[in-house]
Amino acid sequence: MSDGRNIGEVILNLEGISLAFGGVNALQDISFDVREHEVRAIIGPNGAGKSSMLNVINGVYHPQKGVITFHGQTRRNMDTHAAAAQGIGRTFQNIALFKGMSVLDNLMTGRNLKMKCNFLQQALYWGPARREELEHRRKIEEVIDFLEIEHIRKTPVGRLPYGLQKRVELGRALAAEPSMLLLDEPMAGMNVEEKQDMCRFILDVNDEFGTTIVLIEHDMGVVMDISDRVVVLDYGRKIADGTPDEVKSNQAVIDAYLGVAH
Amino acid sequence: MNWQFFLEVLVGGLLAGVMYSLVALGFVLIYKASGVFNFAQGAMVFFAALTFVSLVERGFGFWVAFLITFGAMVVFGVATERVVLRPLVNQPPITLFMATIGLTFVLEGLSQLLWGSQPHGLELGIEDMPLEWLSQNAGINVSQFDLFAALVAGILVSGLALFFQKTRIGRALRAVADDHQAALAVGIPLQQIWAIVWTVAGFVALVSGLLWGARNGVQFSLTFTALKALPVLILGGFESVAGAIVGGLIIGASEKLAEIYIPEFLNAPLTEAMGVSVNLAGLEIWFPYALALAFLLIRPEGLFGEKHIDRV
Amino acid sequence: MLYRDAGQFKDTYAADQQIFPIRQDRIGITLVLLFAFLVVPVIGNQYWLSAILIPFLISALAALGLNILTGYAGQLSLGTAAFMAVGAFAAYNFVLRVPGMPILVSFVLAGIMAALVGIVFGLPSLRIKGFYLAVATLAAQFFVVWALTKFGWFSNFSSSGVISAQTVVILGYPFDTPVRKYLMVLTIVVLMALAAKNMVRSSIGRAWMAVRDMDVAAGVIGIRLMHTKLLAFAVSSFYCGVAGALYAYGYIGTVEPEAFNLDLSFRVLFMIIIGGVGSILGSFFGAAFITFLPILLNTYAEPFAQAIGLQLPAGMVSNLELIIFGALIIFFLIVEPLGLARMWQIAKEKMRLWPFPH
Amino acid sequence: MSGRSPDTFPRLLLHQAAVRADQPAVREKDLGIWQTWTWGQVADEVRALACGLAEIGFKRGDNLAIIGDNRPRLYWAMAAAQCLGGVPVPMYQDAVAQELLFVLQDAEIKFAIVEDQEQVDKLLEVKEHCPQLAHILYDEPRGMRHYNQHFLHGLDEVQQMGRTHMRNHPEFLDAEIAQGSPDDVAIMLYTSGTTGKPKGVCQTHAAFITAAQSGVDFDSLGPQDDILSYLPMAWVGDHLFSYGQAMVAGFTINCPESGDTVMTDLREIGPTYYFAPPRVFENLLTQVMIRMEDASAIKRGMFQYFMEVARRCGSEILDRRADVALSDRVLYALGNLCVYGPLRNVLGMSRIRVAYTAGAAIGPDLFRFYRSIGINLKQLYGSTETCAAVCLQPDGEIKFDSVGKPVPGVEVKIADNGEVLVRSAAMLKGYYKRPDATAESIDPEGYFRTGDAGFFDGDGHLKIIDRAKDVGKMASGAIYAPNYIENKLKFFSHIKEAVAFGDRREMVCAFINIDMGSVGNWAERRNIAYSGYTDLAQREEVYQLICECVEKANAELSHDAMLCDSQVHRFLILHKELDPDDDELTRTRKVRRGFIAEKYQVLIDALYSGKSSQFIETQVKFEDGRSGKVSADLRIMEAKTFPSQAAKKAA
Repeated sequence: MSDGRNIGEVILNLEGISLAFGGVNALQDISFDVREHEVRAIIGPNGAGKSSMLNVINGVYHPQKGVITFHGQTRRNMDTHAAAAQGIGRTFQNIALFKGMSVLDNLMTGRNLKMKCNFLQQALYWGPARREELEHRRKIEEVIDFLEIEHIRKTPVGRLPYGLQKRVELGRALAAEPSMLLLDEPMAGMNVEEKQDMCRFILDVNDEFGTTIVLIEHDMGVVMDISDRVVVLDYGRKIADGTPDEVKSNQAVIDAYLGVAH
Repeated sequence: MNWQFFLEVLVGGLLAGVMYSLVALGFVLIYKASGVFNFAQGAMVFFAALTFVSLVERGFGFWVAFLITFGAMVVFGVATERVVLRPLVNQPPITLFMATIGLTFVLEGLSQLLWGSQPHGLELGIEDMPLEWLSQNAGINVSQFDLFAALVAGILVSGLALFFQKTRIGRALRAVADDHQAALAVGIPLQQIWAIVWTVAGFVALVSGLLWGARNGVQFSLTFTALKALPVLILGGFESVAGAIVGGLIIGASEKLAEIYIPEFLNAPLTEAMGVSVNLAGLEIWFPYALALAFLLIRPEGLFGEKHIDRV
Repeated sequence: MLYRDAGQFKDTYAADQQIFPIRQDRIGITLVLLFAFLVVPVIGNQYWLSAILIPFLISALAALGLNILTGYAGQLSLGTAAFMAVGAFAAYNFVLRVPGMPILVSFVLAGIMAALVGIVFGLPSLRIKGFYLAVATLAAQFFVVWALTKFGWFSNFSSSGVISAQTVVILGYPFDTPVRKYLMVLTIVVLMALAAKNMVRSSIGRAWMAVRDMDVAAGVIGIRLMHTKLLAFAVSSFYCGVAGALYAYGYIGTVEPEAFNLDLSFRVLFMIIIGGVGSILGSFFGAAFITFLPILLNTYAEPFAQAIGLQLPAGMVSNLELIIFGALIIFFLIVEPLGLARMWQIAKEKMRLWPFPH
Repeated sequence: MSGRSPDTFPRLLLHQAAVRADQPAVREKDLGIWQTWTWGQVADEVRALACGLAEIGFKRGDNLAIIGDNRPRLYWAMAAAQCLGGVPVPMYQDAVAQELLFVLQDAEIKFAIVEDQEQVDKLLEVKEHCPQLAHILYDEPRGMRHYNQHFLHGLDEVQQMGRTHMRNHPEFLDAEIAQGSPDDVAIMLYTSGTTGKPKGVCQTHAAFITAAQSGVDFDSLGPQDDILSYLPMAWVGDHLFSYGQAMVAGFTINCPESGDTVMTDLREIGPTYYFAPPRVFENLLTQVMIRMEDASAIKRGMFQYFMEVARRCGSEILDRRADVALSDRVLYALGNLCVYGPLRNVLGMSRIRVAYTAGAAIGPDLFRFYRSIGINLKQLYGSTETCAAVCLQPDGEIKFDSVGKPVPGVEVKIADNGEVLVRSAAMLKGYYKRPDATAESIDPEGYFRTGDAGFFDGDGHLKIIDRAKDVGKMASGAIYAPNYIENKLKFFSHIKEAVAFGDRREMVCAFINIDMGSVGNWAERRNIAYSGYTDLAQREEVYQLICECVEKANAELSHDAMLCDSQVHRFLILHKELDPDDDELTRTRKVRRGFIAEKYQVLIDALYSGKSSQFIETQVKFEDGRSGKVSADLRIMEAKTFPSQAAKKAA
């Protein structure tokens, strides 16, 4: 899959991450890294701690142990705002769109970090604030064009079918022009056609913008197709890490996951 | 400092706290079973007390009036479930909360429309007099009435605890609090459970109404008992019966102590420091809130509340 | 039906993002404003101006403030009246104590004072949500009214605790008649409504709504939750504070702290529930509704009862009013949780699609 | 060039750019708003593109393939090719690679300008069979990052080269344009070819400008007009309206955002001038009716009442006839307020001054509907060979069953066999590399054989009944015009396509395709569950529904003395929708009767042998190129026929 793309240096390194909720261990001593421009998949059975992993990466959860190095900066915790400011985008397993807003406003919200005017300028809506709104609207339109959601631009997101909501959520993350994108089951609950579309979008994002992708996905076919390297988690532990082929032939993985009829 | 007076204030506060707990209990019951923060609890207290006292004044006997009022509370509970809760099922909790504010207004208007808005006295046969035995032996004045009210509240709480532990409906109610699906599995329709729990809360309101009414007179200000109970809830957590009781005691005691001692100790130095006359009297109106808030900032889920983790 | 929009295409983003993208709406709002500024002062009598329109506008401004906090940022508040009280007393004290203080500046400062108080009481919102927060705002309500009553300094040691607003003079021109007060209030309210609309259609407004709709996702996008929530408290309280100042200077004249009681907070809350949570226009609808309903009841309930041979007992109307308000709240929450503004929007949509149903 | 009126398209463009440099020429809904180019900007873009093309070797006489949706730059590419004396050859954008191949080879295409990656992929697929294809240019760079073939260029890049070229050779392009002659071929449009392979129709600048000018004069079109350009660029209709007439009259063409958003975009733009084939109007009407069925009873009642009023007097009022009762005028005004006006608004037709339909017969009810709600819909008659300009209906002289009077300057006569013959300045120069076909279609007197059968009525209006070659005879000797019958059937909203058989037979039988939208909705309202087209089509209830339609058509046919024998005796509903991808329809959705007859021979046999059902299995091609099989046991139903009413009247 990587022809034409240059997979670069390690940009995110996780070292010995452990996370517990009230005595329940969600993640235990997990280490792995993500290289620039690659598509990195995290797989594992339900409850393996995959979502928790993403939540640690962008600072929703704070691990009790371990260190995170992102773009050369080492820290114990990320904080969500800092993670976003450093270019980490994110979609959620259960769609987390802003239900009260239109598609356009959802995407514009995704660009909030890039908007610099203060609320007084915005209250006047004169000069800089207006210019800024129009400028960013243009950028957002490019995302809309990219994801082919022109026809629903002004629809409230709550009225959209599931598959489109997922696409809008991806758009919201893209609006911030992230350098790394965390996708939590982007294709869950989709039909074949929607999955194909979503796959194409993810690969296009990776390809056209050079965005590094970390994704959680249950559809093994998809994972094996599009990812460069795969981490396998089981009950909060890492049991394998490598290329799709290596992972596929790993006995621990077969026992824990692949062997189980799905 | 006069220790006997301090003890008097403390015990008085604790006993008043029991009365707060009683009102808070009404909130907790409904919150536990239906996730609704029932702002109308105070109005229910007022409605129950006013109905009862008006019936008694029209010549009904105590128990007859009690039963009729209870009947009215049942009707109210069932009607609320039908008209308000059922159409709003699956709405965000804050919507339901606002609906109960609406309910408060309806109930207040209705009570006064039916029975008029004059204050009434209510006599339960227990005098608000110091217990002689205690004043004579320990020199502490503790109101008989407060003791009686505390006793009633204690019996009610124990009764409810038994009800929750031992009866099928009680167990179902607890199940509902945890998980609506689970409750369905018990085989009791959710709507029925809500109606029951509102009825029980109505009963609690009736008892609180009688006790508060007998103490302060049956008048519109009874609705404010709900406002007194809110800090109790914050402190104790919305979901915990034990929290309501402990919270009530803490709020009751600290409120009374603050009411007496803060102005006493702070008025003079503050007046001196600021150069203008400072009088902190009447701070009991907000002091419990401040206390509860301060506590909340340390423990957002309350004394006995459960910690929630946002799953994303 | 008359709402025809074919051919109104947009060839710039500026045209697409204007407040009223449809030409008919632009004409409509222009007519309404012309009527309010030019016709009403001519045809309105003192009763209409002083007893109905001015309080309506002030309520609308307060509702606007609460709507920013509750409707847009999703933080329920029961302390609106307290912030209005801060505004009223702050404006009074600024004019009283700072020589040569221009009245409009004192309104702004009053708003800022209210905003500061708002920020203080908004601090708990960082840790607590929902009902807990609502209860916290109740604390603001009780504390502020208590403090204004207990500390004589705020009311310049007036024995009754009542303050009397000074005469409003702007650039040497006294605003002392109902018409002039009306025009002052109207101008301020219109400008502030415009500013509010501008905020909610900009990034700060979207940040508020994001926090309201899904705060975890908002954080992950890079929205600073603390900053956003506190700003909502500040801006909301600013609006309420100015509304309070106008209450004193444009409406009642003499004010006591008790005027800003919990009941007023509830009334403002009702305005936004009935008018429309999360809608600027809705704040006006709600204020109009809550202002006019009691007047209608008081005007017509008595004659109506007499006409059908009933003698209304004393207090009947006010109790009726309570019941109607309460029932309406429940009705709206069930039938149209987004209030009159949403109904208006649906009606407009229907007009655009007429004769089709959808 | 000054002094004489512009006589080639490049000169027309320069003229418009000089006269109205700052007025909008083209709009395209892109990135959420209507991006606008003025005539001045368009001329500049065209120059850059032309010079860029010259730079990569495009020369006088070369043919330039243009494939894609209606995009401004593709229109500009036409003008750019014409500037250099080349010939643009627009092709249908939904054609599969193999279909494109024929034209690419036939027209000896060296240069192609296409819309996007999808079209590039199609060309790459057949490129090895087109050795002469030297350069492919694409408008939309998305997805093209990894295409590194040297013969692929982005249009931006080419325009950039063109701008450099312009700086270095400022005189070059004007000289090229000056070399152009009105008698040069301006455009080559391939006919869809109901039979046989497509033929390239060569039209000169003079011919097309004449055709465009007469249309513009006829309806007084001017720079203030707006048109929505959404029909395939390869169709003569779009070329005349969106390119020819826009260049002549200087009005604005508006390109929709995408195929899905045409309706929304139509409403936003609200064109003043509109052109659509009947099926578009038909689909719109079907949608109107379906959407109205969901309305409340009061609204439906109101709608029906006022539509009745409109049917009674609407088109008469539109024609400014004096004989309309005052009461009807008042009712119509009321209806205009409550129904017609809003309806025009939601259809995006509020501002329409003139709308045309052509390309196939339009049902009288359909036609009447639009006219009666105040839309000045008219018919025109023409073909690719005649620049779509033979007959037009003048305002105020609208007849539902005629196509109007000959355009000034066009001579029309009827041959002995009933065929319509046309002679005018707006006529093809010839078929590309097909002197034989050219000779065959133009008679020695210079009349073009249209291939349509028709006649003039008493008022001098032309009435078309069918394709001349399709007109046959029944066994009884009566005239048999299958298209006429099929159109009658298709005028029912439930029937999407019909194929009639009856030539040299004793009775007429038909295949029917139901309209999924209309019948599906009908079924839903009756709680009839169905799994798809095949299932729904074979429902007893649906057969009953269609049978009623057929019988109504029969009743109407029985009134016409000439066509009374053409009543449909037996019919069946096909198990699959007829599809251009299966070669059953042409790209313009005309039925290929011969092909269908061959493919479904067993069904025809069953119809004529009196069977009540027949099993059939058919290969189908899906959209993604895979193929599969559809099979069904088809019912055959008898429809009631009626004795000749004309004969009765006579008796």
